[in-house]
Amino acid sequence: MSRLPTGGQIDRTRKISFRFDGQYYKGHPGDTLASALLANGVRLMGRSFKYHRPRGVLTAGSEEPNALVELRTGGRQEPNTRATTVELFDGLQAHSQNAWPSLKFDALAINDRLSNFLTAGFYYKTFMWPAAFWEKLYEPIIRRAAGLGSITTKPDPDLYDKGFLHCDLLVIGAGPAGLAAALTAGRAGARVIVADEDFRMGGRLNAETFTLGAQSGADWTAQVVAELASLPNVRLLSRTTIFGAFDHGVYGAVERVSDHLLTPAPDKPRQILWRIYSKRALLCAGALERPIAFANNDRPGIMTASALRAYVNRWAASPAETVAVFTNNDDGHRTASDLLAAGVKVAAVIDTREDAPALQGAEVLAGAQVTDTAGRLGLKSVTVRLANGKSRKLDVGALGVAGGWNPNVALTCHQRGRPVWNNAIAAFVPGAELPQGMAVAGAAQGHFSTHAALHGGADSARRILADIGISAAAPDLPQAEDAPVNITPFWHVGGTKRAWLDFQNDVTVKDVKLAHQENFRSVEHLKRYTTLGMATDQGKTSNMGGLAVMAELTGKSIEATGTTIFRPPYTPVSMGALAGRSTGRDFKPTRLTPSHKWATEQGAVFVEVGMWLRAQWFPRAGEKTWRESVDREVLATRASVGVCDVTTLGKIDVQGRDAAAFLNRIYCNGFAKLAVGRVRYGLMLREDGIAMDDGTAARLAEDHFVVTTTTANAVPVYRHMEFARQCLWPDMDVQLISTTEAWAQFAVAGPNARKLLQKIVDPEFDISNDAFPFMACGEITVCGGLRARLFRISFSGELAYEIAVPTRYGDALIRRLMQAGEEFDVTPYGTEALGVMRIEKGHAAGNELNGQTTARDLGMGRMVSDKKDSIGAVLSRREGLNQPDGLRLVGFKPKNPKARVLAGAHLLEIGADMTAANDLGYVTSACYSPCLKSFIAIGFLKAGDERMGDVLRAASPLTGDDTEVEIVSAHFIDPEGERLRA
Amino acid sequence: MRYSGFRVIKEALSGHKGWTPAWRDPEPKPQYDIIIIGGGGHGLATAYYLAKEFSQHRIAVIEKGWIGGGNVGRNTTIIRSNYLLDGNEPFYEFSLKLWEGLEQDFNYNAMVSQRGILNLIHSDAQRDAYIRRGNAMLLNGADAELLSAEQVRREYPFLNFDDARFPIKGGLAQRRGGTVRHDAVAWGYARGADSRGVDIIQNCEVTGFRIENGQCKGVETSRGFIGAGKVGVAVAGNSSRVMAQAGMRLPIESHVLQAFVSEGLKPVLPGVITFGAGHFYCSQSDKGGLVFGGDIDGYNSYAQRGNLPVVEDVIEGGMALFPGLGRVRLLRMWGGVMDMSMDGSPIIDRTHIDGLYFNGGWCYGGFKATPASGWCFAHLLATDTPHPTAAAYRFDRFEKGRMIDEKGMGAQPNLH
Amino acid sequence: MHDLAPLTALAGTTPVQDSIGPVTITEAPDWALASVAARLGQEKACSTALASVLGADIPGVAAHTQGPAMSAFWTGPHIWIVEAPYDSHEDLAAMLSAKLGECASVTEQSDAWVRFDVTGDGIERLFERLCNLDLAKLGQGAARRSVIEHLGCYVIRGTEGIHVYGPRSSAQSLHHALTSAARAVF
Amino acid sequence: MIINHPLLGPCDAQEFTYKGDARLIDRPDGMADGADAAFYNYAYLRDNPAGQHRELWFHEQGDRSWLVVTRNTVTHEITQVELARDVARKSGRSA
Repeated sequence: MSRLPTGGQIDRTRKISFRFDGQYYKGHPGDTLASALLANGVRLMGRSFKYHRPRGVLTAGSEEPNALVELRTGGRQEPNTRATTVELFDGLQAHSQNAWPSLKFDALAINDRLSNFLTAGFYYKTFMWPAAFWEKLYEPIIRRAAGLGSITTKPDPDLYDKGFLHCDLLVIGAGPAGLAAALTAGRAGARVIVADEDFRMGGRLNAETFTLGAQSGADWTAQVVAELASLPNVRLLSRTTIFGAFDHGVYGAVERVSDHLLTPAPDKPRQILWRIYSKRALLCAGALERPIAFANNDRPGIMTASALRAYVNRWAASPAETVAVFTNNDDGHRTASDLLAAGVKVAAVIDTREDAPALQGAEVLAGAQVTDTAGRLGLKSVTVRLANGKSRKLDVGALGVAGGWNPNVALTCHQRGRPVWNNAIAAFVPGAELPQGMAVAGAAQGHFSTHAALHGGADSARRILADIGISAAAPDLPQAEDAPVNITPFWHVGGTKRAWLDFQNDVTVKDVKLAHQENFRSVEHLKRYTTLGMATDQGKTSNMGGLAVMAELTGKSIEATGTTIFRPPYTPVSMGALAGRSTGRDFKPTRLTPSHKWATEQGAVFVEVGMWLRAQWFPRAGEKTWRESVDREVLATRASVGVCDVTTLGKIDVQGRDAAAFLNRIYCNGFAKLAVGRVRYGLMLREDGIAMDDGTAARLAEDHFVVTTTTANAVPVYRHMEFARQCLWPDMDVQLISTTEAWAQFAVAGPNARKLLQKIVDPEFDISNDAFPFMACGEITVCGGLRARLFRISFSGELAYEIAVPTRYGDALIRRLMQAGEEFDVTPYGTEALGVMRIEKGHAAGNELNGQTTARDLGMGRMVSDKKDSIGAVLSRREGLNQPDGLRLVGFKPKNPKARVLAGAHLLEIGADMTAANDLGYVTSACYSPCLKSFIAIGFLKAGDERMGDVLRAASPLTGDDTEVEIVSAHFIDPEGERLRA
Repeated sequence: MRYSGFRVIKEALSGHKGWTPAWRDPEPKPQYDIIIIGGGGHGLATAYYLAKEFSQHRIAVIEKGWIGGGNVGRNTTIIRSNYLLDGNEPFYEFSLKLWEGLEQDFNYNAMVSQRGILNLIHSDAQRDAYIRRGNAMLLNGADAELLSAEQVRREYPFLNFDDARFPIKGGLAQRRGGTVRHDAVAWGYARGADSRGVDIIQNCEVTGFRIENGQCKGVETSRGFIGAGKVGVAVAGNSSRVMAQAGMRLPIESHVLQAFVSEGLKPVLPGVITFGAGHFYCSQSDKGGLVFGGDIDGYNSYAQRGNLPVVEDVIEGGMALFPGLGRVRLLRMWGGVMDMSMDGSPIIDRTHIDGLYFNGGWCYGGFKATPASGWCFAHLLATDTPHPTAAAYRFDRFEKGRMIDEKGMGAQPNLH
Repeated sequence: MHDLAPLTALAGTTPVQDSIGPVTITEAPDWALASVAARLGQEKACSTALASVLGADIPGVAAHTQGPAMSAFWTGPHIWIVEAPYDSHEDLAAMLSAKLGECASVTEQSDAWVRFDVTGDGIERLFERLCNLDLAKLGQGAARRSVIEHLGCYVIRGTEGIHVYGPRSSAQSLHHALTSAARAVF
Repeated sequence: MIINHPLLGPCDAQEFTYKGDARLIDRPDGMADGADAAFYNYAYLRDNPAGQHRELWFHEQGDRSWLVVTRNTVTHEITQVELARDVARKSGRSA
């Protein structure tokens, strides 16, 4: 048992039971999975990516590259979870990953034996013959061996949430610097957010033994946090990682609300993504200790000295009875003395410096280096080369490695700022180009002493708050250690054995040498060729070592060698949090039509049309296929009368003295002379001359139009018109507003449409053919006084109207229409029947207005007026859009009426080869026409207008369709338009 | 040096002492026959094919930073030839065929993996459009396959079929599509070109063109003037900046496209999938990371980084399609500069300046095009005639109204 | 008077109300709405006329003002939405356009929107999960447009609580967003 | 990104829809001579600068104003935001 008898910030009064690889263990509240395992004498926690080497913890934080586990089970199984950050909870289950059959015996550890063949980039040089073997043989093997943890493909059962926070000052990291800054700003009344990734604020103070004034670090922290919590203007976010610095002071944060629980409380999220809008931000993210590379430096039990110290000080867990420390700086000695104080035996401090200071209670081997280690599943001993060249073996179960500290500069570089080298601490510190509004303090700035952190935090807070007009007083800060940094950079011990730089990806010093030898010398080439720094720690524990080795090889300075780019997220973020609530059926909002409730009662089948749900057809008892229902709806409508909810079409209210002149520029055809009480079909072009959208404009008054758009283009068309209004013709008197949702609109179509409407339109309104002819419109009342709008327009080709009432009455109106229409066997029809009838009539819709077709292609070339300047007119005249053999909209009728013609089929001459060279056009829309008792289609054919009566193939090799079709007019039904004028 | 399994074993047994540089770092010569500006995938491929297929000599590739540092080093690695329009499909199919023989051709394992690409269908109109596209692919000699929802479910059982806002109604598959180890493409072409005598000059920034009476004589660089008979520009992400030095304004805007990779996972995704009702496409790398992306941020940018709204939009799409992703972690996100042309299709053409040639405007489709782009640009540079499959990629198509607009979005680059 | 029965935006005959923790979310169908946009060059005239109709100052940028019978909020440059009780003002648009005459374009908006009234302690904590508005700065009488779960909504700080206007056709999605966020918070 | 709206103050760029180069305000006269060339230039050619860029954003989820935003395309720093309607008038556009 390696739990120390006393100390640590754990609640010894309570025991927590958890499982790792099926084995039961006990820990305490305050433990992490890693500390609890170490306390239970477990050092082996994982396997490396490539060589499947046995691994234990390297760190005590979120930068952990080795101790990755699969946490939880079922839909909640979470791969690659760092044991060092998992807060222990009762019933926790974790499994080791990337090992088979077991963590202790992993078959793929064979890779370790073959390592000499599996050096950096070896795979680029082989596996090329025979070509077909790559997908079939080599790659499957590689893929199975690669990867880390696995996910279940079950849906994640937990909820995620999103939110938005605003502050004057965002403090990133709640160590001494962050807490001093928060205290300064909080007392000044600034709106402060303090975010820390740990579940206990305090940062390194939790892992150190030195005092602040008379208090322990933990006590001082508790006192400050308590004061901050009492301030209404301060928000404390623990378990919260600021993962990215985005433009203009926006930060991304993830709060792990429920990850320390077995399952989240009902309706409560697992995690929350916060988008934080800050005026200023102060980065107090501290620093990370880096390892030193030496032969077999990756064994379980070998970790950074600060991690070893943290496990002992914060968690009272020592990985072994006897340990040693390998260091190139004074901080390693602090680890040794802390361990001694905790009663852990320190075999020796191996210090690479000839002038290493002495240490009370432990032997210091000055000018010595660790040359090798032993212990396959856990460290047994280390071999040391002494200053005098002799070598000595130390039997230790753990080794703390102190290679110096790297300021945590990641967030300072998220907007492509580059860090600069600081010789005094032999590390990169934040550069001059910081994200807008960001400052840095404490260890993150390279100021490593607690004294410097406290004062740096407070002073920086005062300085940047002054920028935004908030004056803050300097807080009374406690006395704290102010030890100088004494380091003699030392990166790796020479030798022929493998010395690890990137632990997870198994990149060794040898690999960097090979990359250099093959001219992959730029840091980016080094990274990409060897995968150095591409592990889940994003190089936090590996990049510096790699750079240093490359610098040595090229003879350049480390600064000149440079770093790779730091990218968000700072630590990996779960996809669930980034998606928030927008999952499953809530992925996007749903828009319902006014008749939705009624249609549901009718048993309608619904279809997604953009965000809308529309009735697709209304099946009746006994109808076996959708075709039966749709054919019935079409025939009934054409025979008597049908009703369809067309509310989804965009409606834009256009008012103003210049409304007509405005529309005259928006539409390619003329609108200036449209009479009040009349409707006109309009075609809009994009400025590039391609058809954009079509619809109708109804003139309700001299200065008032109602414009309709297709369902899909309602938003873009409104945007387009606002652009024209505000940017192109700012002095036109035009006002625009969308009224799509305000009016429930129904198409009433069929020979009996007028008779039906006459039953509900109030008598004072004459809608006879003479008084209210085709393309008339007017404001009327129905059902005894309800205001309504009536448009005599037809998409179906029948005598038809569209009637609109305030949306809240839409449900009542459709019920009334059905009731009043009983005597005519009125039939509700859905989007399918609507589509069939518009194809029968040859009306263009979305499939024809596909953004690639011109007015001329659509057979409306003559509509483009050259008498006026309308949007798109000029560019529509370009030669490429006006070829004699250009595409034209035509109709297609199969020689065999029962033969299906498929939308998406291409047109070729009979007998022509199926090649692109023979491609004459394509079918855009097709359906079965119950009226013509034949399949029919429309589409675009080269010089189609000159090919009436010709017979071609409509071929769809994709689906195996190949139908002989006759080229006909697209207007299959009532080409003269007698019905709609009836 | 020729790479092979035997070579790897031999070197392993002799301490890897024999490996030589994959390419040299020569000093620039005063004069070349052909200079390619831009040591990205397209530039290196152009140089490689110029030397290998068009037996040109005295060729240099000039790169401002490190080779392969453009979009070939920063993309989602997908290859496919599932295009609709005649101007595009033959070119991308030519490219796919080159991918299929590439590794043997340049003796480098770029891990060309034809694991298939599947575009999901969520509406009838989308099916109609995909059928039209699939038929266009077949007519052009490519492969295409229309899948029913049930067939999709069999191949991707973990997608959201039962609780979806926009149900999956099928898919258009191209089995020959897939992914490639992107960096290796640059390195393979660089090594192949270098071994054929091409000078690859890194850390050499072009600062201007020397143009004398309508003729381009060479380039001014951070390492001095370098003369050339012909200069080919292939600088995706910098096209407007570089061509402005020749006094040209282009039908191009530069936008940022973000891409993402998750932590490594054991194999879960068999091929490449694209969501048809949101901005999300995804594949899984050989290392196990899910590599995915979505839509461009939508504003002009040279910053090579994006913002949160698009990150959230993309991952909302991912979760809507694949609800099991919730507990997977996003490891890294990055942004690349996309030279978005005004119709969404590229330009490979002469300029009005003799001896100055241009290759660009690849939007976010450049990676899959790398081999054919290199080949066709080499063809143009070597023969002064466009390669048949790239004949439509002309500058003047906008003036003449011969746009190649796959998406039908018109002259607004951020919509393509 | 006609005999057609209205439905609320949530397709009920009576408004839906949810009490979750300390907050209450109530569907509020009883409001008539009309947009008033000043005609070009008539901005002053329109403001004056509208003010007299309201019996209150016209709302400035991103503001809401309350008159004796009617209230209004700013939605854009020289554009406002006027609110009045539906029962007494079903013809609000017609009435306004009669009173404002040539100086304004008036459009009926009553049924373009669904309105939810959100009241109770801690609604700030609810709204920080819904939209990016800074609730601390959204004092009484503030009216801002924002995005709630992909939906463009007006968020108005009233005397008691917050009024949310969202697109009527998406009433159910908006209601779901409000209630599920409330359950997540409280 | 945050766009400092001239009327509403700082707004998240997510509320806006982007169109592109503010020169799109300067639409040529379709009835003038040489309109073809002018429109080709207007619709298709861009400076696409790496640096200061004047560009059009539509406050679609806000007050429906079109704005002209001056933004650095390398750093994303925004130095000026104007109502597009004012800019259009200043550049001589009327009815």
